[in-house]
Amino acid sequence: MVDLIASDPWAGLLPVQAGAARLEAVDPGPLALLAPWPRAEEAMNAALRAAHGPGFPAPGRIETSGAARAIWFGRGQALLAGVVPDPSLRAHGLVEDQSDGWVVARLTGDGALDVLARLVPVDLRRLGPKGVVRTMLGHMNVAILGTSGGVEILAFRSMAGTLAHEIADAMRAVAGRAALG
Amino acid sequence: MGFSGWRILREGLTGNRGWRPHWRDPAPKSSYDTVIIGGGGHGLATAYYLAREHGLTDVAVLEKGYLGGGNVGRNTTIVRANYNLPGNSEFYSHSLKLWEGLEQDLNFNAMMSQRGVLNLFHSDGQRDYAARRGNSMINQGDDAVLLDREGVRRMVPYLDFDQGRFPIYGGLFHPRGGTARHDAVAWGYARGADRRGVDLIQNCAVTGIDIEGGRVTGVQTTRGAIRARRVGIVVAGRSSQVAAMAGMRLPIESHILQAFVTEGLKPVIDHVVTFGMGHFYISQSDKGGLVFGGDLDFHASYAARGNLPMAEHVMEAAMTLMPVIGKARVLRSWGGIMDMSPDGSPIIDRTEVEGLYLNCGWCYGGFKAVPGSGFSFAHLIATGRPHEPAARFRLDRFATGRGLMDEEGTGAQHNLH
Amino acid sequence: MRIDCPLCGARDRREFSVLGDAAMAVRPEVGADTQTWSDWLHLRDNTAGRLRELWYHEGGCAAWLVVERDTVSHAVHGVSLVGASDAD
Amino acid sequence: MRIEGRGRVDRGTPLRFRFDGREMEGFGGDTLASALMGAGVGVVGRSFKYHRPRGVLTDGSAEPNALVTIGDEPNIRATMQPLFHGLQAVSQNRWPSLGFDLMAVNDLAAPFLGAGFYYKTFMWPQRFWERLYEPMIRRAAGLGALSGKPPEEHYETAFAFCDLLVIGAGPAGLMAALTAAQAGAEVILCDEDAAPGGRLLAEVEDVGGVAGHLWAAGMAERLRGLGVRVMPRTTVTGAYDQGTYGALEQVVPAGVHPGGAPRECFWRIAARRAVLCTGALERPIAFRDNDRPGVMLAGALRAYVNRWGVAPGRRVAVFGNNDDAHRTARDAAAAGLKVVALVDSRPDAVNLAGDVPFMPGWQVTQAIGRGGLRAIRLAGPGGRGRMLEVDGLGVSGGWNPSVHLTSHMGARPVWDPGLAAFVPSEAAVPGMSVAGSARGRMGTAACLRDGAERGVEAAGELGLRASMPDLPEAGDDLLRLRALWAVPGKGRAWVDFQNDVTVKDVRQAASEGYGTVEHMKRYTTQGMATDQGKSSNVVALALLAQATGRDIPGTGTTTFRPPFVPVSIAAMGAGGRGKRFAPERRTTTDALSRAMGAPMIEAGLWYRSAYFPREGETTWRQACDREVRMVRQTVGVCEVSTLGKIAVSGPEAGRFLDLVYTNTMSTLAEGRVRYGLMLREDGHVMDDGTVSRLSAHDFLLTTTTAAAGQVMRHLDFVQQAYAPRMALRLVSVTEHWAQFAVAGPLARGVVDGLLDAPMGDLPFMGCRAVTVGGVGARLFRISFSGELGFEIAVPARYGESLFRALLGRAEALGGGAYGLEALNVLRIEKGFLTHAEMHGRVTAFDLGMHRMIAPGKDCIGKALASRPGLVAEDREMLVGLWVAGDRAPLAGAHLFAEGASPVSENDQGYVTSACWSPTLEQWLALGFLKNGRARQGERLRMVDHLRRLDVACNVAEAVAFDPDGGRMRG
Repeated sequence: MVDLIASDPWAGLLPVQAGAARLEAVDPGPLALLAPWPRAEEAMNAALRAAHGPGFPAPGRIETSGAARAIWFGRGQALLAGVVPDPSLRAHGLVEDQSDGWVVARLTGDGALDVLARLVPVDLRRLGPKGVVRTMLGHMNVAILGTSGGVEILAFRSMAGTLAHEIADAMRAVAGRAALG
Repeated sequence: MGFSGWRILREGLTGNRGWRPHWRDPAPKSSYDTVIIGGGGHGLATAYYLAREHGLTDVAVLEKGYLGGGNVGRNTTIVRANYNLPGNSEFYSHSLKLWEGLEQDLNFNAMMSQRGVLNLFHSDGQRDYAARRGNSMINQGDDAVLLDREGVRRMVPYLDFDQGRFPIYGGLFHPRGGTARHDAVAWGYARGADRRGVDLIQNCAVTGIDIEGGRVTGVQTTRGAIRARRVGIVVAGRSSQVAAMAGMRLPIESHILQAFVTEGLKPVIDHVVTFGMGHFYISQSDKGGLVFGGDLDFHASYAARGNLPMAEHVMEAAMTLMPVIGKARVLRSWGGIMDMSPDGSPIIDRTEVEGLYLNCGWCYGGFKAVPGSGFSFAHLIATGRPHEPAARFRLDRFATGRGLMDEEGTGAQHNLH
Repeated sequence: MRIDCPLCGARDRREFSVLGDAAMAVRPEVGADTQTWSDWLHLRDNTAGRLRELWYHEGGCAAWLVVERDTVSHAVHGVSLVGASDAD
Repeated sequence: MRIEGRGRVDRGTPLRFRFDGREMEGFGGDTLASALMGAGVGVVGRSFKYHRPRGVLTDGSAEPNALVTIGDEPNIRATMQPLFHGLQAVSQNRWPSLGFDLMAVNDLAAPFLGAGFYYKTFMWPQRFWERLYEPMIRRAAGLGALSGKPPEEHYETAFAFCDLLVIGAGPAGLMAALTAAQAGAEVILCDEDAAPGGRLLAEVEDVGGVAGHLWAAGMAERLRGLGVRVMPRTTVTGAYDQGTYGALEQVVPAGVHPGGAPRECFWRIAARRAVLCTGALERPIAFRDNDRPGVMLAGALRAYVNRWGVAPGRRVAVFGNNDDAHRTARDAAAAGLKVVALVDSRPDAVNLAGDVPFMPGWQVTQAIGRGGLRAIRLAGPGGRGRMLEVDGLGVSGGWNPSVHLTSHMGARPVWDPGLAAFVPSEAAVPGMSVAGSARGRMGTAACLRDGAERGVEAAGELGLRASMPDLPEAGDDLLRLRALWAVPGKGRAWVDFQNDVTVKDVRQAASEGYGTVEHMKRYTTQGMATDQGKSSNVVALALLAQATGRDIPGTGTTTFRPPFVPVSIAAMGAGGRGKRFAPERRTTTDALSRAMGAPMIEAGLWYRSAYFPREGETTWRQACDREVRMVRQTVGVCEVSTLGKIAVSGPEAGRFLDLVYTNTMSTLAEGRVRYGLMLREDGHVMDDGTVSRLSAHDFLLTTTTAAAGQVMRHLDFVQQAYAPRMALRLVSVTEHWAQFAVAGPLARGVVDGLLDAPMGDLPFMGCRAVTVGGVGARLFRISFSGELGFEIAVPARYGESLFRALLGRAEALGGGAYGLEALNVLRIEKGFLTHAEMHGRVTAFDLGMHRMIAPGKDCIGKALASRPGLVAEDREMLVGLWVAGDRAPLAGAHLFAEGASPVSENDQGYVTSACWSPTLEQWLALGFLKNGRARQGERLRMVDHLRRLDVACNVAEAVAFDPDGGRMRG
């Protein structure tokens, strides 16, 4: 039997430290997209609670219970992170494995918001630890999750290199400004 | 009054007191044989050719603002005949020929400058389509040269051949393409039409189109009713509103297209250069400003102003393609209202109302079309028959599906161009 | 320009793409004649004023929106989700 | 000239700098303009057309004359450039030197170079325009030159958000910010200057009992303490829809290397409310030779004296039509300058300047001194004349409120006859109010009050309760004035300094019929220079009104478009530098493929391997031919992850797919795959791909790489708009799965050996879930090569590992990796389509696929695909083309009947794809030919003018190899 070896999407690009900001890779565990069928929203919500704890999140919110995070991910969609989705969910909507579709990077430090202000057209200052926005970083579609002490940025796996590059660039510029005094 | 170097000399020596208005400012008469609604480039050219080619001088051009105040005064001044599809191909070919003799014809220097238009391509697929287009141009009797990467480098060495996101594979060069001084084109046609007896009436908005028994009989205006046997509508940016006065709905959406000019700089860009991986085109004016533009803002608009995302996108294209202009500063931006047709190609046609003619849908390509459009529209109005190079610009092509001209291949329906 | 997405809040123009007149949200009856289809796809009121349009929050939540917007002033007078009563 | 004991520059910090190579000294706090003035430099630039020597006119961003090159940056306004040690500035638009400019000969020819002269000449002989006249004009035109190199510094764009944006940190702006911030609003306060205070920086005037500039600095500190984001050196450049503003921040000055920091940042500020507090700009009065170096705006002269302690000379005069000019005379005298005269055109004016020679009812008629002002000529009541020796003259024709941003959204300002200026119209920009002298409230106290009131109002609109703060005590001078635009007399009087537009030019434009303001501007180029008419627009409009016998409001208004100050392309386009224009998408085997030597080519945003060269191969063709033969004879492996993959799931998924595909998908059996065609609503082909039914409720769609985004947007639309009640949802899974084609007669062995359990009898167009090394995977038996083919998909993290395993097995059987070039040849041999053929203008009919439009159901595009023009016999249809001989066919060539000349009227079609077929040992092509299906076997002429190809070819079926498909089914 062949032994498949997982490769690292960041391939040595992370971590990056510049000035007061730090960007590092995060392993989010399993990721699955949940999208209840029309009129099955309540049933999905109930099934999600029963199987994993968190309810189906309201727009912009993250519901957490134990290892499971249900992250609002767009119109009628949530990303279930941290647990493998229970088969019972499939009775109420689309459930698709996205574990390898998204990469996650964590940006922390005092300059983090300044760095993101160079790249993201959304005001992230009030993004609390239960908040998520779907937006763009440069020209990439991303999700940005509030965490304590920083944010987590989800982007397409194929764009991991560009993501790391764009953020690192902005980190260096913010650090450069700080150095001007 | 003829213009010439001698004339300038004489006036200069006598205190420049002999200059006279380039056109009269007549009050509208109560009746004309033909009324052209719209005193932009196309309308003025139509009037000029009605008089010059067909001897029709009982003509009024009605302009709600000032002459040449529409898109002919707010564009990136590019002139070219580099189309692929039948219909566009013969029309723009004809228009370019008219451009080439325009100044002498009009006795007005519109500064037509055939500095060449270079369309870059960035993949094998783009090269194949550029070749197909270039061959269409030569089939049509126009000129085209296919350049490889090194050929492009020799012509425009200042491009970023190494660091840009999309490598330059080569380019399709159209030597006879170029630029012209946009306002001067409108003024030259206005002066030429006026000198042949056409009444150019400014500050005269059309408020209604009179139709009796399926036949046009005149127009209502803010300066009174005007009877006319024939009426031509050529009002890019307001086509739907004017056509609605005749009970017509058009296959037109109005969109905003932005353009930009930098501060004056010593010569740096000699050609018109276009980027194949993003809508971006640039040239340098004789005054030294870099004149450039990009794609539509994409939302319908009648406000002659754009928004930042598209402006930034255009600047980003500049920075990836030719970062050497990074320290040039944008001085002014403006927006034109484009008549967008479903397939991206224009309409010059009769309407269901006898005597009422329609010229619209030039999308973002109207400037280079000015001479050809005026010539063909005048022919249609004067003879009642389509002019051969514009015979495919039919209004019914969307209903029949015949002769759609979707040059970009993005779809013969709205919002895809 | 900013559009107030019902799910995401006010967002910059750059996150959206646009499909034009909201007439496109309702297709003609199956079996309607070609002229009806052609008129639906091609002819537009092209209103200079308030227009209902289809926008897509492509760089955000992927919702299709009906935006009532003034094409002269660019003022936005209302935003709703396409097919809202059923999809969310 | 420096004035001892005056100015607020830091005399303890001398700074050495160079101008045109000459070393000079200035002080900390100087601008380049003030330092040059301090060093006694009068001529700092040349005008655009006549190359007249020019000095500094203003003290701000509206400067039309003092433009210099610093480092690699042309057209830097010396009035805005902070001085630093080692600064090197070079003058522009002169040759060979600033003092002696050969192009100044233009000035002598001025009678022949008036408004619009070039429209009337340079036409004969015709060819001379491009060969002689135009190149000459182009060389003479332009201001500074670009360096020819990309910027070395970093540039950036950024976003900011606030409740209230206050634009301008003068008295009004400071008070607006204070009021709103105290009420709890989040405030951003921008100012183009490095220091807050606006006009207070230029005045000797107390506010709240302290010097105005100190009061402003204290206020800025207080505001920071309240959480206000104070952004110095940041000019708001444009007002856009829904409270979006553009702003340019100069992070470091031109000529200073910023290290890791950006040189400039272009901000996009989203503000719920804004208050415009941009003050007012002074305007000149036109009189003969009013452009002489040493003639400057009176307010600017005052600023140079008060703020920087410099002056153009020791003997100065002031000429104005308003009270504010008197302040300049007063301050100049107080600074110890010899004020020769305060000339006020109003006969009834009262001297407010104290002990200076006062000349009410007089006018300056001429400035004398080509290289620097030496004297002025004056005319007074009763025809009296005088001449005064001066080396500096301050001129004030009044003040124009800086209404620029209020017209960015189309509103036009309104004429205020009392001010003889335009003031903003009400609600010009939604959400933005205007305070202070920007709306004609001219005195300091009035500005303080107005700013506070607008701040209270804005806070109220934000839902906050604000109250009026205590207003600091300040002077409140009224701006009394009587309009004076141009002093009558002979000679040329300048209106637009940089573009050399004179009073005569404006009048000539009017006499030639260019009487509307837009015509006049375009005909004379007034207002088109780098200052965009900031100092000239109102004067020109007034002169035009006089010339055409109309009043000013009846003549027109001045409008302004963004940007307020020029913005570098590098700043606004920072997001596109280098590779940042578009994200790069890398497949799971990207690094490995590069390591194997594969050249990578762009496919949309993706990179794909072109071919995998082996030793001894020197051309891409050798590698490609080998890879094609390998697939036909043994087995090849190719990553195909870039194709779009969309999961559609739900009880009604099949019904939904019936709507989006031409053919029926709801009848597809579980475990089976079907080819599908998607149309746009206009009846043309959007894309093709496969549909796999993984289970009763679960379908997986593939799209082409090129159309993946478009298809996803389309499906989202169809689902949300046309099928909101259907029980299904869809999501892109492109990124999750890495997918590989394994093709060739030996493909089964390669795949089977990797599966944890053998696939058994997976039929052609079958699919199933499998495991590889315990990892869940998907196996499809589909073929884009025409060979026995499989595609196997694993979660992306295992992509590279699976590729290695597949290659290992394939190579053991004589196979290996193949790239995009071979993939393309394989599919051309089979007549399979890519977007070379599905180029947006083709129909299913053109492709011979019209029978795939299922008759019994509706689908997107079906109705309009039946339009007569879309199914006409004379349409260009897909055909194969076989070329005899050794000339390669070329995609892009056109087709003609044999013997017909290759011109448009004879055009029969064109070639879309072409290749050498190593399988058939034959040049092959695909193309579209009029009525092509009926012309099998016909001999045609294939012509490519561009590349000098003219060969014969035969029309054939599109499928050249294995037409029955036995190999892929077998």
